[in-house]
Amino acid sequence: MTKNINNMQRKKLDPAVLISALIIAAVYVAVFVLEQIMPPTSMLFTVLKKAAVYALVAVSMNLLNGFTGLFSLGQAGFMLIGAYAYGIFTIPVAQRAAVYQYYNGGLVQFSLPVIPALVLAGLAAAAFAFLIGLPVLRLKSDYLAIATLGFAEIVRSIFQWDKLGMLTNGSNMLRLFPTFNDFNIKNAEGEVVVYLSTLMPFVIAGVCIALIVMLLHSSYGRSFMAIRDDEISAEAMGINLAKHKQLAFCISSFFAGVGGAMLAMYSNSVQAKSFTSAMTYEILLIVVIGGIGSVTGSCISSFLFVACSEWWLRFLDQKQMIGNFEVPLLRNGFRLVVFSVIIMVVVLFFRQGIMGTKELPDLFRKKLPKKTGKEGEAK
Amino acid sequence: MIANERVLELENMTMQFGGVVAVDSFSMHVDSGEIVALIGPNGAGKTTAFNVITGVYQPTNGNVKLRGKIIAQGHPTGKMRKLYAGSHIGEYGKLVTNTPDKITEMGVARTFQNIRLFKNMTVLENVLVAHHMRLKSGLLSNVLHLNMQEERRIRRESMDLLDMLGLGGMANELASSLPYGKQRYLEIARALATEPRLLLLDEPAAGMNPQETDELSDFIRDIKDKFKLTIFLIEHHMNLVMDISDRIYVLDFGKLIAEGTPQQIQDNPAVIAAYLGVDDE
Amino acid sequence: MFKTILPYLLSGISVGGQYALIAIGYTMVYGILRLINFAHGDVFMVAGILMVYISASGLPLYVSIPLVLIITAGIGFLIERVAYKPLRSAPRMSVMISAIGVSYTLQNLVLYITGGLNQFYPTIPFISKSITIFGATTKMVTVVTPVLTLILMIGLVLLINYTKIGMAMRAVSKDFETSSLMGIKINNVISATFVIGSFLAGVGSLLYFTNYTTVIQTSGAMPGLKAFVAAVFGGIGSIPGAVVGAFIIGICESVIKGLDIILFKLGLSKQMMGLATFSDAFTFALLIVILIVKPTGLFGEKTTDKV
Amino acid sequence: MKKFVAILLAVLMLIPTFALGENVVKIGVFEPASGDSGAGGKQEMLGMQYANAICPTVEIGGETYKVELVYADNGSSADKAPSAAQQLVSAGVSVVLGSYGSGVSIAASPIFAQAGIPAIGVTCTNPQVTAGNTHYFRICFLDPFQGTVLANYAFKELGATTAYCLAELGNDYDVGLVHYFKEAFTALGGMVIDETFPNGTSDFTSYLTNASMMEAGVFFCPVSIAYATQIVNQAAAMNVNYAILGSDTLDSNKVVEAATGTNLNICVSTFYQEGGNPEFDSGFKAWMNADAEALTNNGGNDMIAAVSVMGYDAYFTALEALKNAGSTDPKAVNEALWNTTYEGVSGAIAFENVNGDAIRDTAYIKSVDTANNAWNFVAVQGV
Repeated sequence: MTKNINNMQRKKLDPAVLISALIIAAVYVAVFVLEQIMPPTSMLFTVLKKAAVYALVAVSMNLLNGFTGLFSLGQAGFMLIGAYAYGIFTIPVAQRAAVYQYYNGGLVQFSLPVIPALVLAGLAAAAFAFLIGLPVLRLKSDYLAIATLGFAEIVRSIFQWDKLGMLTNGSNMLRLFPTFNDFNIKNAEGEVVVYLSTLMPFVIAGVCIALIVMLLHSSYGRSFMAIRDDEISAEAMGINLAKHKQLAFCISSFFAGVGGAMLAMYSNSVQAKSFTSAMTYEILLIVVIGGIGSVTGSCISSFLFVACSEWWLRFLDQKQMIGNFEVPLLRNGFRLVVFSVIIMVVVLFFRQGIMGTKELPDLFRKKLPKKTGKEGEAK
Repeated sequence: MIANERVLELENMTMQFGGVVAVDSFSMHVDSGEIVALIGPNGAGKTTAFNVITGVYQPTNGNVKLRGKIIAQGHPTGKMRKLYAGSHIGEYGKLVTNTPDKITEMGVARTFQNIRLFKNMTVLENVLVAHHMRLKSGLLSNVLHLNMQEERRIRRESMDLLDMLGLGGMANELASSLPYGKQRYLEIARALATEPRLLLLDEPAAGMNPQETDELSDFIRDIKDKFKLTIFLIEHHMNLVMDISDRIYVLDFGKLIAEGTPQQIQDNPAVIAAYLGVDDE
Repeated sequence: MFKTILPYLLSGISVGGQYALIAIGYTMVYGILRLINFAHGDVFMVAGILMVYISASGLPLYVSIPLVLIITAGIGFLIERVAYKPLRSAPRMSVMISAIGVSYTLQNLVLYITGGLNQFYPTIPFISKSITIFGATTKMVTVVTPVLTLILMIGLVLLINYTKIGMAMRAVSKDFETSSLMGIKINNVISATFVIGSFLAGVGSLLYFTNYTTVIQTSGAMPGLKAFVAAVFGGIGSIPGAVVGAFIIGICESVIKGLDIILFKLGLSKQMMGLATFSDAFTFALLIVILIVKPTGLFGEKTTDKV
Repeated sequence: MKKFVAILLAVLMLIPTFALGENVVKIGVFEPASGDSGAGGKQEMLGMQYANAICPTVEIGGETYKVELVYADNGSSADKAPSAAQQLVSAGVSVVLGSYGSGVSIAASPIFAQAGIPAIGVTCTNPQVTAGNTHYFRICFLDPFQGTVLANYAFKELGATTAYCLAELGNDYDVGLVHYFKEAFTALGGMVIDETFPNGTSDFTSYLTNASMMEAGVFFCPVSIAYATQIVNQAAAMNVNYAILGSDTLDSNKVVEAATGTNLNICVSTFYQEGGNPEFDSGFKAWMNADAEALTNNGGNDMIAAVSVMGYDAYFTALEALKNAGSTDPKAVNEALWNTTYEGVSGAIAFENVNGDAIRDTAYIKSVDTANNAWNFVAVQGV
């Protein structure tokens, strides 16, 4: 990745980057084409949509944990804020009475279009991140982790508080806001002409991830990595630690917020209850499996993770018969056991994950910069 | 450059950790264009002094002045206030403190005794990081890569610097893959890239053989002239110290025991005693 | 006033004592490995599940209780050997991720074994009885818990201060490398720490689940987190600190749940504010405050009791 | 080895052929098998499984179809619900039954709507499940009804003037029911204190103390079984002097077990009272007793949970709809459902024509017989 910048500088165009760009373009085309020809009820699209959302959230977590060396476990909290911000401001006015049935239609009586609402979701999460970052970012590694984890729990309680029901609908879910399906283009009869419900999450997540990659390749990205590698030394290079940590934290939270809003679109409803620390752990495991410090790795592992947990390994949860032979062990919950074992194996024996710190273009280069065996150490 | 400007000055600087007094009422100064060395046995408080100067520690008592301006001031608290009552400078409660990045911005750069490079970044990136604080473009233009001109400029400057230090061919290697001696040079390159006027070198010759040490002497003089630097260094290699220093301060158990020209120091009985007594080099 | 608050204090002390037994495990492990053992809360939960299954097999209590404690201690030992020991030289983040992985694995295993259904904890006759103190009726375990916790704490402090293994623990927590150079068998010390920590979590689970009678795979997560907060609150590495922290957190939590009512009863508020909603959140708010104001916790500076 | 592989392959290839030889209609079972509502979900599934066991085929358009139940575990959680629903959709089910718990049903509803598959809510009582859509039906009563029934019962029969309500934070079902209970109870002139507890709570003693402090006559806790048993257990230890009132979720043998041998007064509202249909009761018990796994899923004994009865009725309602539709096409089934009626074990089932809710005006109230580890029938209660 680092070599990539230098080469761009000197030779204008690096073939490896070109190949990578083509691969990414091909994925997008494939998604578009598949969506037009396959039945929309296929499990494939559910997986693709969720994976696109998780990819964005995982990359945003990687920005913090992998590239800036700040071990934060507050991701679910920021997703929750984003999801609520999106839900609160996009429910059509006509539907508000139904959603806020116990709160007289709620406080907000207008609704925003999808894209501005997504940006707002990010901004809301970033604003919370700014506030919480002021005190907690001074903490080191595991203390930061536990403080952000605690923060996520606090946020969850606050959003469910009955007294804020006019805004958050209390314990009840927000729903009836625009979802991915509303991206489909329909004709006058209401039939879908062009399916975009899978492509759009890809586009939104893609734009966000591209922005993160560009950030990482800028001077700010280098400063983040410097902080990760050696805080004291980075400070001696004139990098304002507080400011840059805060910046990374807010940017990461911004994208987590957008990701949360997209998760709301994916799941058709928002409920604070589901944004638990278990969700953060899941995302963290995605980052680890993909490789801490690799954007490509996070994307690939999101797809694998979601596909395995929602689709490919589902059969492990049900009794399977081969002829008259009942396969032993298979019953509800076995999938998760298999999953945990895979994760432990990765954590213990393949600490580099799928990609280590390599990125897509690195795969097409003959000579790679020698990397040390260590991943980004959280100090 | 104004002749004899007082670039750095410590006034009664004391640094205490709990009950341990690491540096005890140390006063010294470095004038512009000088090469000044700080020597003393291990544990004498030399690196602590560097850390106070660069803002890593807040001094317990005393002042740190940069070009006449106080950049750090110690305010003993509690019991210590009584202890330092006689030597305290300045008003209680008027805290002067600067984070290390601010001090770097003021033109003080340093290297570290135990090399602290950004291990997972390339040689070039290590130097580029040092340019970050002086960037004119903001976050947005950086993210959207609208500042290509500036980016190109700092890349060019960084490459020039690396070429000058003989690291140009390794620009795209990972910093951690460099041989030890080269890593020391890269640390200096990185420090130079912050555009300092005062350079603090913490044992630059540690781990070098006599030949490399000689080369380093020349190199230090070289960069001093080329970048119009003032240099303050900690070193154990007496040959190097005696060779390049204009003046020398000697610390022992946190206390200043001698100062003067290399010749004066070499003849000073207190220094000899300190070194003979505890020297382990 | 006293009558109003007493029932909340009683339940707070009881919960606090149970948190304390878990918190000791956190604080000991952190003292030595500088690792937040995220799986510790799940070890506690597994101890509960073991008790359910072992007593369902018909063994009498005087066999099943020791058996549960021994197996739990063994699980602690195994977790350390399998998931943490191979990562001894790895960055701290890797070890913490491994801990999260272990937690995930234990929860999923229990989910699989129990089918995701709540398991009902067997009744331990002596401590399940109802008793009345100052007019408040509660289970015997409420009274037994703090007493047992204090006895175990004192025992542990003696162990750490006056035995060879205790001395080794103190040495390792002070300086990992030097102690290994001094010939201390680091791995044995670490194993001993995990065994003791898990054993105490096992005892905690006996008391906790006697009070709150169902066990499910997520039962350990919240008590685990709260016990960790208690350990930080008391000053991580300090055993008495963890115990005091746990009692404070237990009592606070219990009082928060009744705060609306207490305020109302005492005439301090006219209206219900739904403050009980924040019984969990409060613990974490307390954590963030303590980390910012006094990161070393209440007893953090006293290094003599560190392990 | 080669032979073995060959046989295996042959067997594998035969399976689809068998399947092809038969007409199969798939009914989706959208229920929680894990999580807080796992126990309830499993009991509800038992009813469907029993129904499927005694009536495994259906006549549709003159042909006999084998009914296959397709399961998807929604994990009692709204964020797992959409993919579980999607799983049923991609399996090609004609109609969906479920779920136990309203939140998951609401979350999955758009997935079924998009695929054009009708769903029959079995015991999800929150109005939002069916409101404003034409594909979600339901065979049970609704929360406004249940809340009012319980409030009336608490005020008039139990003589309570102060009610303490406890709901799980973030649970649509609990919070919704408490809302309606509060509305009705205050309308009657009573006072209500309502509080919530966070997910995963196990210490309820403070809440129970709160109720005592406020001198409540009734402690209303329409929570999941897992919490309910703990509340009962701790209330018994504290020797509380108020009645504990629950909704259909508390109608579980686990609650009875927890209360047995204590002197608590526990009342719940529910859909069915054991003994209401002896023929069904004995058949169902015999079926459960013959299957160890079923017995485990029912919580270890053969006491009949009302949700199982509802599951049973839902299955037959679905079959009626399939017959009426004369096709396995989900859209046709959806159309047919509006006019489907069925004389179920829990009462007559018919749908009103706006939201597709069951037309029901009675609920059963029963209380725990703490001496005999059983339920006592108390009353049939209307609004």
